[in-house]
Amino acid sequence: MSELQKLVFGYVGLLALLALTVGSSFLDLGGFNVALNLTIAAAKTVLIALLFMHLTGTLPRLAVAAAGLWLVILFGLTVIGR
Amino acid sequence: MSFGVPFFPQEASSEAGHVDALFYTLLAFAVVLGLSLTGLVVGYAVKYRVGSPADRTGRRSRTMALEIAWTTASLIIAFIFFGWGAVLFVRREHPPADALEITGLGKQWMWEFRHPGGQREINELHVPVGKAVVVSLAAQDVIHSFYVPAFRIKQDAVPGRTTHIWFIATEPGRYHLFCAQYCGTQHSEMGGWVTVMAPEQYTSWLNGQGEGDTLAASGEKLFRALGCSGCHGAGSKVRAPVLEGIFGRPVALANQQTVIADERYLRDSILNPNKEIAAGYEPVMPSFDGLIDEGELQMLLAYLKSLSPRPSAGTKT
Amino acid sequence: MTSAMMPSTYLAEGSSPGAWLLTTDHKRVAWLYLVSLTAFFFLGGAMAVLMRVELATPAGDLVADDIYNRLFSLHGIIMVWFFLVPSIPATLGNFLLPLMIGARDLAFPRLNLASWYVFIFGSLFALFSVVAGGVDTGWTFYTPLSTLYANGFVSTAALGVFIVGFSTIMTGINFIVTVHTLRAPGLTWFRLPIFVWTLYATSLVMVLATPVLAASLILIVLERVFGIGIFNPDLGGDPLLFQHLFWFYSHPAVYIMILPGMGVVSEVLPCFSRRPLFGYKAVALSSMAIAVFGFLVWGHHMFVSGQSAYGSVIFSFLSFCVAIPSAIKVFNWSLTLRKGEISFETSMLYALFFLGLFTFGGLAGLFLAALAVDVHLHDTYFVIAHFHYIMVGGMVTAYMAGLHFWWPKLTGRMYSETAGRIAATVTFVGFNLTFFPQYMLGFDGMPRRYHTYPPEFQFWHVLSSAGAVVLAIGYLMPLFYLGSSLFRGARAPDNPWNATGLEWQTSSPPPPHNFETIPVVTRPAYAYDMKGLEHERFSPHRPAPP
Amino acid sequence: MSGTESIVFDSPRREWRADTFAMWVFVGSEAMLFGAIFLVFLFAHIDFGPAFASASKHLSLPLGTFNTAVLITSSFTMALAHMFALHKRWRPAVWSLLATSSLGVCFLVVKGIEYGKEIDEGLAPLLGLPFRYAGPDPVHAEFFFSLYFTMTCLHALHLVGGILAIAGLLAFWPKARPGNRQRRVVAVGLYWHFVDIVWVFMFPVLYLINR
Repeated sequence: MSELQKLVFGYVGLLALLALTVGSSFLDLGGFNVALNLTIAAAKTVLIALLFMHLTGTLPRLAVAAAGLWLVILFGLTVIGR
Repeated sequence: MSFGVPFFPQEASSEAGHVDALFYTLLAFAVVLGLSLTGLVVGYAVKYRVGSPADRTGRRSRTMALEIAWTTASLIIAFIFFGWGAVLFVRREHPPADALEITGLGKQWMWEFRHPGGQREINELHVPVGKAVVVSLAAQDVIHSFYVPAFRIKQDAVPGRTTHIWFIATEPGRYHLFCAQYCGTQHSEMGGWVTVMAPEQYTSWLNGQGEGDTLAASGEKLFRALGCSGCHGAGSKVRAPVLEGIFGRPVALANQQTVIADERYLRDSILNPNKEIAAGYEPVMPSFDGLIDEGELQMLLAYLKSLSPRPSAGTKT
Repeated sequence: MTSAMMPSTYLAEGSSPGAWLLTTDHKRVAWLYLVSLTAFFFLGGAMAVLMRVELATPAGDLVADDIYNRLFSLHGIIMVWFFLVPSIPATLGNFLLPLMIGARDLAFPRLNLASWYVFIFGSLFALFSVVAGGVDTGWTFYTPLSTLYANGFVSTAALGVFIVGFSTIMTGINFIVTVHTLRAPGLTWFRLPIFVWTLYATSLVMVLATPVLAASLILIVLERVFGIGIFNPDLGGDPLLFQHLFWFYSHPAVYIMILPGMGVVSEVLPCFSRRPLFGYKAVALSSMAIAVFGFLVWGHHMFVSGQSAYGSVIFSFLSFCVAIPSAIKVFNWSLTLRKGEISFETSMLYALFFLGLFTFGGLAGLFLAALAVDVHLHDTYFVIAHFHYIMVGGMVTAYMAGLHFWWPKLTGRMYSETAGRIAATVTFVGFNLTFFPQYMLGFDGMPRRYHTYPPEFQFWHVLSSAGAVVLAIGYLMPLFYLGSSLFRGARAPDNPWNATGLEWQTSSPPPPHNFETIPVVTRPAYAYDMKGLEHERFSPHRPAPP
Repeated sequence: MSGTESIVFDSPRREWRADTFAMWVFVGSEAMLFGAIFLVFLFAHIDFGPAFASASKHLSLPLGTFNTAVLITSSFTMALAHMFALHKRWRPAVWSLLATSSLGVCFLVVKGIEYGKEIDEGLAPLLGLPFRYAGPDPVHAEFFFSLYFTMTCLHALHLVGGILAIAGLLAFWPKARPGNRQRRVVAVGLYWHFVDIVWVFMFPVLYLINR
C-alpha cells in the first residue's frame, strides 16, 4: 500500500530531522545554528504539507502562495523600516 | 493672517520655505487636477443628461491608448513629487556640524529642555536666530512628539531610544510648541513656546538663568557616582574600554563587525552592554537598565560626547 | 407570484425572532448586520457631534479632558471596527454577492450567521468598555501608552476588536471561497461585476491582515492583564514594532473600507449613465493591485516616528505607486459618463458626490506621501480631513449610494426620490463644511486629538462644528424616509433601474434561495449598450409576472 | 442526487473543493497571526541575542524534544485517519483520531509540567509572580520568558482548539453521512497539521538557541 508507505516515510523523515536539529544545536556553528534550524523546520514543513496535508490543486496552492508572499512582505518591510 | 483668520502658517525656519514650496506645488497640482476632473464630471453630467440633444454616436472608442497615457502621466508626476519630498526629508538626517545641541525630554505632560550650559527650562525653549540647533529627544514614559508648526518640523520622542531634530530659526519671535503624538489625559496641554532671540539676547538670557553645572559636568558627576569611572577610568584594575574620544569613532566588536560609536551605540552599551561587545574585552559590565532614568542617560551621553573633540554631531561629515 | 414557489420572497419566510436570529439565508444575515451596523454608526456619530460641539470654543468647557479623549478613542474604535470595516461587505456584500454571481447562497451559510454572532459578541465587549468608563488610548492603541499608562478599559476594548476580527476573517474566507467556487456557468472572472471584484480584493486583505492586528492586540491584552511585557521599553520591548504591526493591518484596512465603496460606485455610475463601465479590465485589475500594494505602504504612518530614514524613503516611494491604481479608477469612472444618458436618481447623486470627495481626499494623500510635507502635516487635522474625505466622503457616501440603489431589491419597496435627493445634497454640503476647514487647520499646524487649542484656530473649528450639525441632519434623514418606505413605500418592480446585474433578474425582494435554476451567463457585465436589454434575460428561470 | 450538505452546491466534488480551499485560506490567515508573533521574537532575538541564548538554556530540552516527537506522531496518526476515512475504513479512522487527540492531550500535559517547573524556578514573569533569574542580564531574560510564555500559550490554545474539533467530529460521527465524515476529517486534519507546523518552528526558535 504505497499510500501508507508515503505516510510512514514522512513520519520517519520528520523524526530524523528532529534528531538532526536537536543534535546540531550542540555543535557551535557560529551564526549558522539558527539558519540550519530554520532550514530544517522548513524541510519539515514541506514534508508535512506535501505528504500529510496533500497540498495539491490550484486553489490550495494559491492560498499557500498568498500567505507566503504576505509573510515575506511583513518581515521584509519591517526589517527595512526599523 | 487676514482678518484674524489663519490661512497660512508662519515661516520661521530655514526649512519652512522649502517645505512650503513643495506644499504649494502639490496644492496647485491638486487644485488643477481636482477641479478639471470635477469640471469633466459636471460637464458630462450636464451635457449628457437624459433627453439632452448631445451627440452620442461613436460610443465605443479604443481605451487602451488613453489608459496608458493617463497611467504614465500619473506615474511621472508621482515620482517627481516623491523625489522632491525625499530630498528635503533626507536633510533631516544631516544636521550641520556646528549645531548647538539641546536635549529635550518628553514626559506626561511637559517638555523639559537642557541647554549645553546646564540651563533647564520647562515647556519653553529659547534658541538663537540663525544658528543650527539640534534637539536630541528622549521620552520618559510614553511616545511624545516635538512639533513646531512654524518651523515645519516634527519628530517623535520614543521611550528606549534617542531621536533627533534640527532647525535653523530665521525669524525672532514666539512660536507654538506642540506635542503631536497623543500621550494621555493632558495631551493638549503638553507644549508651550519656542522663543527665537537674537544671538546676543540669547547669550544674556542664558547668563540670566543662573550658574549651574553644564550638562556634561552633571554627566561627569553621575559617571563617578554610578561607579563607571571605577572600570573605565585610567589605571583601573578592570580592563574596560577607554572612553576618551570614543564618540563618533568606529569600534571593533567581538563578533568581527564594526560599528560607529554614535548615540545609539552608547545608549545600548549602557543599558544593554552585552549586545555589542568591544573586541578584546570581557563582557563584564552590568546593565544600567532601570537604574537610571532618561534624564540621567542624557547627561551621561552629553559627558561621553564632551570627551571627544568637537565637532562631529552628525555621524556623516 | 405563483403559488408553486413557497414562500415567494425571503422576507415572507417567517417573522418570528427565531426566523431571523437563526437564519442562514445570506439576505437575512445581511439585515442582521445592517441593523447592528446602523446602531453603531449613530453611536459613533453621536460621539463625533459631541466632540465637534466641544471644539467650537478653544477652552475645554463642555467636557473634561479625559472625557474628550475617551470620546475620540471610542469614536475611532467604533467607526473603524464596528462600522467601516464590516459595513459594505457584511451588509450589501452579504446580500448581493451570491445574487450577483448566480449562487443560491454563500459557500458557508452557517459560517456567515456565526460571523454575525461573533460580531455581536465582540461588540458586547466594546460596548462594555463604553458603558464602564471608556478607553483613552485613541483607536491606534499605541504602546506603551495603551499597555502601561492608559487608565480606561483598554483590555475589554482590545478584546472586542480582537473578537470582531474573527468575524471579519470568517466573512473574508466565505467570500473568497464563494467567488472561486460558486460562479454561475459562463460567469468568467472578466464578466464579474466590479462590486464582486472589490469584495474579493477586500476579503483578501481581511484574511491576510486581520491576524496581524489580532496578534498585536493579544500582546497588549497580555501585557495589561497578565503583566507579560512584550512592548515594554523597560524590558527592551520596542514601541515602534507595535506600530509596524498595527499599521501592517490598519493601512490595508483603509482599503478594506474603501474598495467595496469603489465597487458600489462602479455599479451605480454605469446604470444611470446607460453606458458600460469605461475600462472594465483596468478597474477590475486595479482593485487587485490596490489590495496587494496596500500592504507595502504602511510605513508612511511612521515618517516621524524614528523608523529608519531609509525605510521612510522606500515607504514614501511605494505610497506614490499605490496612488496610481486609484487614479486609474477615478479616470475610468469619469469617462463612463461620457456619451451616456445620465439621470440623477438619489444613488447616482451619492455616487457623483463620492467621485468628487474621493478625488479631493485622494489628492490630499499625495501631500501626506511626500516625505518633507508629511513631517509638517503628520498628526495634524490635515490627516483627519484626508481620511475623513476617504472614509466618510468616499466610503460612507458610496455606502449610501449602494443602500439606495439596492433598497428596492432589499425591501421590495420604493422610497421617496425627492427626500433622497435632498438628503444626499445636505450630506454633501454638511460634509464639506465639516471637513474642508480641517485641511486648513492642519496646514496651520493644529495637532489632532486636542481637547483645547490656541484661540487663533477657532474660526475654522466653528465652521467645522457647524458643518457637523448639517452632516448629522443629512445622515438622520434616510433613517426616516427609508424607514417609512418599509411600510408606505410603493411596491418595487423587479428591476426598477433597468440595470444589468444578475441580482436584478430575480424578483424584488428575491426568493429564499435566489434562483430556482442557476442562470447561465452569456454576456459581460454592464451590457448597457446592447439593444433589447429589457426583453432579453440572461436565462429564463422565473415565470413572467401575471 | 443529494450528496451535498448544503443546498448551495450542486455536486459533492464542488463542495469538497470549497471546503478544502476554505481550510487552506484559514491556515494562511493563521500563518499571518503566528508570523506576526514570530516577527516580534525575531527582533527581540536580534537585539538581545546573548541574553536570549542563556535564557533559552533554562528551558527543558528533553521535555521539549519529547513533545516535538509527540506532536509529529500525532500528525502522523492524523494523516492515517485521513487515509482510512478516504477508504471508508471507519473503525481504524476513529482509532487514529482518538490516538491523535490523546497525543495532543499528552503534549499539553507535558507542557503543563514544563510550565510548573518554570514557575517553581521563578522564570515566569506573569501575574506578578516573582522573577528570579540567576544568569546574566535578567532584564532581557525576562523579555525572553515573556515571549516564551506568549508563544507557547498561543500554540497550546490552538492545540486545545484542535482537540475540541476532533472531539466534536467524533461526537457527530455516528450520525454523519460518509461524505460528511470524510470532509470533516480532511478539514480538521488540515488544521491539526498546521498547528504541528507552528510547533516545528517554535521548538528550534525557543529551545535551540546555541545550546
